[in-house]
Amino acid sequence: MGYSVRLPVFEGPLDLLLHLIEEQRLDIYDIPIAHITSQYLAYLRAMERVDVELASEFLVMAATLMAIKARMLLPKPAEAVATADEEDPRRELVSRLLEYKKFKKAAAVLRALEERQRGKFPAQPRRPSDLRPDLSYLPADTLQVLWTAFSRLLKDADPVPQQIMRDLITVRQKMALVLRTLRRHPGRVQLDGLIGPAPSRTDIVVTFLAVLELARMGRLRVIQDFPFGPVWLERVGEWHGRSPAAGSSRSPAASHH
Amino acid sequence: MDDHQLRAVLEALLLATTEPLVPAKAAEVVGVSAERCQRLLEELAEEYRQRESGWELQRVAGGYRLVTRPQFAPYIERLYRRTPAAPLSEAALETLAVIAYRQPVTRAEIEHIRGVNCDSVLNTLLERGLIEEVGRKEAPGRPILYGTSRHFLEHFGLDSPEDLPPLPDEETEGPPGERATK
Amino acid sequence: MDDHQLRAVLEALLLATTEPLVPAKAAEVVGVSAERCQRLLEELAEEYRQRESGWELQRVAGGYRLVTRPQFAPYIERLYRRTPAAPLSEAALETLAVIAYRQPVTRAEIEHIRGVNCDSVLNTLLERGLIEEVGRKEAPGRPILYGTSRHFLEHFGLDSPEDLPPLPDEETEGPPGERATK
Repeated sequence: MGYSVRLPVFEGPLDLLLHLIEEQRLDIYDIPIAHITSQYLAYLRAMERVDVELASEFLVMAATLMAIKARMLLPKPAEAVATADEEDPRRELVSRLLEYKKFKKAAAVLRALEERQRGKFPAQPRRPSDLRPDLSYLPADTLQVLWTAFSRLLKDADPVPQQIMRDLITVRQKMALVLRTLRRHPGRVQLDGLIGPAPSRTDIVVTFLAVLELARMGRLRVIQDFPFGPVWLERVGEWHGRSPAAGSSRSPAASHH
Repeated sequence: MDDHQLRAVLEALLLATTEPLVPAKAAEVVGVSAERCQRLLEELAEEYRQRESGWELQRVAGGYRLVTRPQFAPYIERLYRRTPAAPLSEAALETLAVIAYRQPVTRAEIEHIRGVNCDSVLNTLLERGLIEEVGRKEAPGRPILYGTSRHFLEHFGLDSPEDLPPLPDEETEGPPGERATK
Repeated sequence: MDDHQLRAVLEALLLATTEPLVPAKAAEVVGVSAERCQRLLEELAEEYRQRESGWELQRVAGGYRLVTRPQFAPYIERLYRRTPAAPLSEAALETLAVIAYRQPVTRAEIEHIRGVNCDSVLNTLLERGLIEEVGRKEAPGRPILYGTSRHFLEHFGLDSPEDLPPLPDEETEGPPGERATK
């Protein structure tokens, strides 16, 4: 087999074996084990040559294949002949391959469902502007409770290394930067995008505070479409190139138009 | 409140929320029966279909959600420079498939089927909210059991886990020795 | 593209954003004239009025925006406020405390402090809008960083997380064994 330039990537040893079997139209119920083993090893060697780090599972499977091959070559001891039929050394491997194949097909089904869904953009929620989530279920003394809970925790925990750093960039400077970024990008900007490629803890905090402040001032909206989803920022007020002239800048977001 | 008004209220609720609107929840908010809400939502879905709107009312995760019709995605992407969420990786899809069809399932069981370590892919799926811990298995070490989440249904546009197509070829596969032909 | 189709495209564009849709921009994306877009948007506005929908097309600052009709705001408000009345569990409070004082913080760091898995508790806090994702940590796996939400701060009249009351004896804390009392 000529695995020359482009090596396909496999999810694991089962994926690779399935590929070899299907590519050569082998019978999965009667795998020519010596043949498949040498193909499998050839692939591993090829991967090694291009310096791909293989997961250890690939090597474990290589050992398994060689063990099965050895067992199939062994002359059967006389007393085992009678039961030979029910103990095919390939049996377990085959059932694992069949099981895996089923889920591979199921994954393709999911892929198709996902693809269909990706073209459907959900409605962006329009909340009445004065709406806040109901936090009334928090007891009034929650701050006190938080404080107590945390100090109790600290007693049992290893101290967490705390870094205290001087601000390199102030919240106010960061606010200006955030506004500039939002002006340059129509629509939404992902929060992650505002934080540099290798942010310090301080940078993240400053960005966060800047965004909080801007949101409080009504200059941007913070949006999360679903729990754990990305956090988006959306400009409020000045838009479409119009300058953020005093007074007019906030009105489009408010619902009292 | 007559049907005409209730229909308008439901439309307002649909437009105002990102979560799929569950008929029972809408009913509670408005003070009418869940059955009536459900019926009117179905009527709305039909109306949007008939009218060939830019949107459709999708039934998903036990509720209803307004979504743009897929054929208009290119315009939305172009105007808002919005890209649909990145598709999941093959590893993530395989793992999700195992969880979806075998839930509740432990990490060891998933790894046995996939034949590779699934630690990091499970973390990714948890972080994206596609799966969740649903309990512990009564077995040595009490390993965590995983299942798909409500967000999983939303991501794939399914109303409930039962809507997944049946696992392919489940019934035709048999152990090697028991098959007569290939 | 006929008027019927163009109208559907405009609806899809309106649904997918809360920003006003400017006819000239829509026209550019679709490849038709701005006047035609403008005319069809006006027709849509009229249609929603006639039909007494839950929404209306609002003309605002040179564009058109789909908004819920004002008389339905109380229902929307009730939908959002329909939060579970159950008070937060001890586990949730502990987790919230860790996040409040250590933000931004990853799940692993929270779990290190609390000594237990925090997955479902984090979900609860996210769902209730008390915490949110605030970024990603530059570490293997780029884990999510959590912080308290704006609403959390507003509820307590705090300007920023720094305004939280200082922790007791923060500097005197040492590893467990070194403390005389609990």
